[in-house]
Amino acid sequence: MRKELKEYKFDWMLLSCFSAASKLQNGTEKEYQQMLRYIPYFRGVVETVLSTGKPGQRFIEICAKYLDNLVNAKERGYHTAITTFCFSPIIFYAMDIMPICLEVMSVMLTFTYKRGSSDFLDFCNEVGFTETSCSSQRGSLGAYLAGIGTDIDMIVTDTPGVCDTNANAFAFAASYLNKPFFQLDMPPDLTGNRSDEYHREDYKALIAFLEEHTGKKLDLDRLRETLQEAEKQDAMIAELEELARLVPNPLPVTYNFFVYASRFLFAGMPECTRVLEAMLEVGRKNAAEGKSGISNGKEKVRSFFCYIDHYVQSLKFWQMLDEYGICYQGNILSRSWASNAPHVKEYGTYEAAYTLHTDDLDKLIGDIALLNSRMPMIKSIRGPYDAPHMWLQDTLSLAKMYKADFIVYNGTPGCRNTWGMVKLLARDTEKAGFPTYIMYADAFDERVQSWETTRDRFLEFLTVRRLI
Amino acid sequence: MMDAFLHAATSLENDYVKKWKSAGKKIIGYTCSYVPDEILHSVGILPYRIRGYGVGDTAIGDTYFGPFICSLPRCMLQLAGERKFAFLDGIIITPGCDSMRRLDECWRKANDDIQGILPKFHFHYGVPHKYADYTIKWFYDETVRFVNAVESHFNVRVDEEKLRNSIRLYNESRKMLEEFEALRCAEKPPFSGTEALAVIISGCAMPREEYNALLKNFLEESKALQGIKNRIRLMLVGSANDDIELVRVIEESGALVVADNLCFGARLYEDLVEEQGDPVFNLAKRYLAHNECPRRYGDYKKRLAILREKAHRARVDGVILQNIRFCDLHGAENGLFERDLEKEGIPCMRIEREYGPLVEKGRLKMRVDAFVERIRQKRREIA
Amino acid sequence: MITAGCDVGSLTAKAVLMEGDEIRSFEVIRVYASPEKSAREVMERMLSKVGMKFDDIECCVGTGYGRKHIGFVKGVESEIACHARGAFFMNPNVRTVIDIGGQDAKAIKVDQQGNVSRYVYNDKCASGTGRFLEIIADALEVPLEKLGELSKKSTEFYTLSNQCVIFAETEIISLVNDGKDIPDIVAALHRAVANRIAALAKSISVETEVVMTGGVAKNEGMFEALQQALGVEIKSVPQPQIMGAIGAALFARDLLVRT
Amino acid sequence: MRIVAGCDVGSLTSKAVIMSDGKIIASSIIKSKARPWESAESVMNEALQKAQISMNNIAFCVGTGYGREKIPFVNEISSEIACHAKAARWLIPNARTVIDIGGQDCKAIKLDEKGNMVKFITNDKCASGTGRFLEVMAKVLGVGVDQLGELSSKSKNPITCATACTVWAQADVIQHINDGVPIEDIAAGINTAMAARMSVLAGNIGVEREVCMTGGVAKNEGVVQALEKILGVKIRRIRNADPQIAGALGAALIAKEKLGEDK
Ligand SMILES: Nc1ncnc2c1ncn2[C@@H]1O[C@H](COP(=O)(O)OP(=O)(O)O)[C@@H](O)[C@H]1O
Ligand SMILES: Nc1ncnc2c1ncn2[C@@H]1O[C@H](COP(=O)(O)OP(=O)(O)O)[C@@H](O)[C@H]1O
Ligand code: SF4
Ligand code: SF4
Ligand code: SF4
Repeated sequence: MRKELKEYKFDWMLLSCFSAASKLQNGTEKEYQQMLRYIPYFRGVVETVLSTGKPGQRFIEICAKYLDNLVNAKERGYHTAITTFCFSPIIFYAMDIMPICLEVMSVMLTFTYKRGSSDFLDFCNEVGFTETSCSSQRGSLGAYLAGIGTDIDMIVTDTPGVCDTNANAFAFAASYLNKPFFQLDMPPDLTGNRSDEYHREDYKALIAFLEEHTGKKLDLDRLRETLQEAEKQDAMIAELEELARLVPNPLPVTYNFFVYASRFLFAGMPECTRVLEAMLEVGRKNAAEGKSGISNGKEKVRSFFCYIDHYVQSLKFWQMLDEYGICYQGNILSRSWASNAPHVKEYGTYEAAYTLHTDDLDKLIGDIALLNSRMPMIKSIRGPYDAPHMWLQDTLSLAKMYKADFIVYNGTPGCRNTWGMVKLLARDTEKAGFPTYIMYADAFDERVQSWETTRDRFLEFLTVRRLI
Repeated sequence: MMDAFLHAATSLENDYVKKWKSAGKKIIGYTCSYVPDEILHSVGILPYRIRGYGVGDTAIGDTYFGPFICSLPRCMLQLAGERKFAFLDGIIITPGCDSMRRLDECWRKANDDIQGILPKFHFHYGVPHKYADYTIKWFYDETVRFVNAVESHFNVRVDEEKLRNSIRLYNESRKMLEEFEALRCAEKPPFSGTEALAVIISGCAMPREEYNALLKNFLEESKALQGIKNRIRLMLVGSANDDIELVRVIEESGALVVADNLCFGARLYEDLVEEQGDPVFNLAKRYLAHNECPRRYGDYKKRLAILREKAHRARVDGVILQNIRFCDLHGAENGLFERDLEKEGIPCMRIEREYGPLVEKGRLKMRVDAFVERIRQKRREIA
Repeated sequence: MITAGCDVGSLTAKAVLMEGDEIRSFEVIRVYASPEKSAREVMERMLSKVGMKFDDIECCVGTGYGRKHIGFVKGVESEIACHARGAFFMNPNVRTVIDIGGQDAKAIKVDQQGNVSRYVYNDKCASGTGRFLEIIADALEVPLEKLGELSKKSTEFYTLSNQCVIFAETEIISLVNDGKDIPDIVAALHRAVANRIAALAKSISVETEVVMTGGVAKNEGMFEALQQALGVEIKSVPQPQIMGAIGAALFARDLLVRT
Repeated sequence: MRIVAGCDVGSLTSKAVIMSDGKIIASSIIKSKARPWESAESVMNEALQKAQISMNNIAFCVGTGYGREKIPFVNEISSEIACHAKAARWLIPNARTVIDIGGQDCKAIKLDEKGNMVKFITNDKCASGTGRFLEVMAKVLGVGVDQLGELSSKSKNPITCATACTVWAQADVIQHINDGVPIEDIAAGINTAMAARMSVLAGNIGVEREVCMTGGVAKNEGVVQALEKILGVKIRRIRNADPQIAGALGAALIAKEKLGEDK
């Protein structure tokens, strides 16, 4: 790895960028331009995000806040845990543990640096990790392996049974850094008594682990508070999802990202609520005026992503969607599985959802265990893709309900899990009438496929299939 | 005798399988060593480990799997598509790893295009990734579900007494294999690593009674042999391998593979099944506990200890850590093994390879040669 | 109505001149570093064959890798659409088009109206393209055009399985080193590429009739091998390499009619 | 003092080195021919001619490279890794890390203070980190491989090169050319991509000084400098011989040892 990278704490560098960006809106135009010059590459992202007004502003603020919490965690008496995006942070916040979500950190890296996370990606390989594993963890993990991030107390993941390459990254990190490790294991079936019980028992073991390594007992009242906030957020997300069903969709293309990133960072915390509030404000207003969320007001086609977004190159992917009037109807990872979510109601799939009973302390652990087992990816990628409540069913029902015109797959070459079945999925979705596009790009690493190629192939798909 | 083993190790529908079939008996294939053979044995079904051996190209495999998938399941699917597994009456897929678990869907969907390649009986065996009270319970329930599925599909009954007998038979086999292991790591092993692998693989491809008989003779004969000496002693670790040719190439460079920690290898037969108590529960416990492969996240230290112990017992001069491309589980763990074993002065060499026909013999050989040279140099240093 | 199609690919540039439904002239050349230059050159040579001038063309459409950089065209279309269009024009019964060009291979499904319904590109690995064949032909020191003929003389069956172009080159050289016969190696090479492309096509399921387009279709060895690998008959079309340019010329006709 | 020789038959190029009295008296590089024995004969003859001696004058000859088992005239063979390690010490006496980038593979070798091989690693599946990658790219750019280094030194704004695959990278490069990106920026991007891949291998074994680079790509300053930047260490330039012949040189040195004229 380049020497200069080792000279600063990498998360501190990210914090500097994001906190600079969060202060932009309050300055004069001149100050604004001045500031942007310090973050030349990041500029594209910042401008895209800030152009959405208050929601974007708040989003950048909470990113900065998150990074600030992370960088100063130790001083403020928090424990730290490396974890994954599909792990609900609620339990950590309720126990004064600062969750370090690797995938989100990797996204932030691709946003801020021209070379993105490539140096860290490569560093992982240098220390013996496989280059074929998923780039979403590997990006920021490299920095922690190199010892240039905040000190870590423990490593916790919930992807065993769902995604090897993800779980393996955490297991590797634990062995490499010699830190305590806990895995929540997911059985192949989502629903049914056996699975419910397994989820619950496993979650109890998690709590025991966290208590052991923090030396603190879980305070159920605090957990309840956090869950109450989460409940409120679920209701707001449900309203946003309801708005997205409208034609035209009143939400800008970036909102999906804001929703799930906020959840991954701050579920159950007021920070997340603030972003959701701001988005709802805009969404409701647009809806009342019958306005589309696309910048030029014209929604031409509606896309649904059956996997993840494309983060490299200053959010250019989203800018492109916006420019061509392609409305982004979200992806499989951005949906909430609370029982009040519109798609749960629409299709009556309550058994695959979770309900919070915050009035009953005895039920809290069971509820949060179930909530966690319904996190994105964890929920719909664990079993055979065509099993009930799994990938195919979710993709088709969401695409239908959100009136998508086509479906896009994007992931990382490291994603054995979805690459193992995406050809089959695409056959089925095509049969169901959705033109389906499989992208070969890496969501986090431009070196796999250049942005130019990604863009050209994507636009070619749209033209050839007569979507635009 | 070696011929019998070599034959079974280098063919899919071997003579034992043919004989079994022509007697009108059933065979069930499985992909991963978490499946308790004994249950099938007790109802007169031959358990058979599905392999990817002998594939030419992988056009069928590539049709369904995406491009970034381990070639082992792709080869298995290829063979299935070529009807090379037509003798199977059932298959069991476990979520061993992600590549392997997608064999379930890919095989089913390939069957839509190439009719009749999927046996009527197929079972998804949910194996947990950790060992705790509640995971054994899950695995036990899963095993009961499996017993029920076999019973109803094949119209048989899993009888407790018979199951106990099967467990005893397999334990006998395990004990013999322990002896075999001892011979293998002896100062002058009576057989090569290539032969050893053939012996081990045969166990997954023939009736246990015949296997035990062969093994017994083999052990006796081996004890009388001179033994091979003056070779660089290596241990082979990492991704699954059922190709004896790979070991042969390694041994051509003046090395002898005297130990392994492979899925098709020593890992298969370690640990006995308890013979007292509920046999199904005992099986669940043993099978979930014994298989130390990296899909058991967080148990790295345990596995390192196993390797270390084996390396000392077999007095190995070096360790080859190999993984199939896209096998992150073994690949990443190999990185850690290298770090930790080298620290203790055990030379290691990591390689990434493709499963399937050994086309990269030249490249592989070049590296093994260099590795052997490195070890020789070290020896000269010490001497 | 005189229209033209200009297909600037990764290795060759193709031009076709059509009058109504009739192909009046065509030309194929190797590309230069600049797509603009390749385009001009191929057009001029194609026109000079029939003694016509640029101005005689009422409308010209560009396609191929370099399409965005051709100055004189009135419109551009993707290669997928053009190959499908060209193949459908030549054979209206076509339902699957397999185009193997220099840089990539594609399988395209066409409906009864000639519209593209699904298509796929070759996977991330580049083996399975014309470039692959070229590199190997080079390593074997045989002319590209002779590959097909050579493979017919094969008597022994080998399997090549190395995915990577570059490493396959090494693998093939070591076969030569081992004294294996060139025709057998070439046949093995064709089978390897064909299998890869068959997997590609089958992943979107192959419907008959099947037509093969692109430069590689001129290699009979590949044509045969692909037929084998797909297990269905492939209908041949004359001049498969210019199919994209024909498609482009047809799109030019549409454009003219519309305006 | 008897004369020794080393012959390295690679799949793309073959090299021969003849030494006497600890000095290189002749060397030769040719493009490999279809049969390894032909390459060997031919490269050896060329070297012999330069030295104005005949095969009979050679007391011991060691063969290496992919074709090593098929060279008729050698007394012994050795792996390329051992040869490169040996040569590196001769070229740079304190070398502890050897980075060899040849036509179809690259290697990083770690040596102890006595020059023993402690650890090594070679690239595996993908060719995008090999000299062949650079050749393909140079061809696309319409320049010689030997110009890549100089070109990239002029670059102000190197491109990010998609490196997943040589052939795909080629497609990307063509696109950049078409888009009018200056070719020095492309060349710099290519060299940097190459260096980045190599640095991962080198990082794997842990880089220690002195670092020396062998193989044909060592002649590409662009890669060498990019690698220095990423690794953060100085790479010692080889001045006393052509780095490309290192394999054959190592073989000759081993031949000398075999004769017992060393140690
Ligand atoms: N006469 C020929 N015989 C055999 N193969 C040929 C012949 N001409 C071209 N090819 C093959 O066709 C490929 C070029 O195909 P083409 O469709 O022209 O590519 P592109 O459109 O990408 O430029 C070459 O790589 C080569 O493999
Ligand atoms: N004069 C040169 N300048 C820069 N690079 C060169 C030069 N000559 C050869 N190369 C590079 O060296 C590579 C060949 O290296 P070499 O060590 O001969 O390979 P091998 O031993 O595997 O045949 C070529 O692919 C090319 O990239
Ligand atoms: S290595 Fe593990 S997961 Fe893979 S087949 Fe063997 S037991 Fe199953
Ligand atoms: S070798 Fe690795 S990736 Fe392949 S099937 Fe086995 S565990 Fe899975
Ligand atoms: S293995 Fe070779 S052909 Fe395949 S992606 Fe890599 S460089 Fe390209």
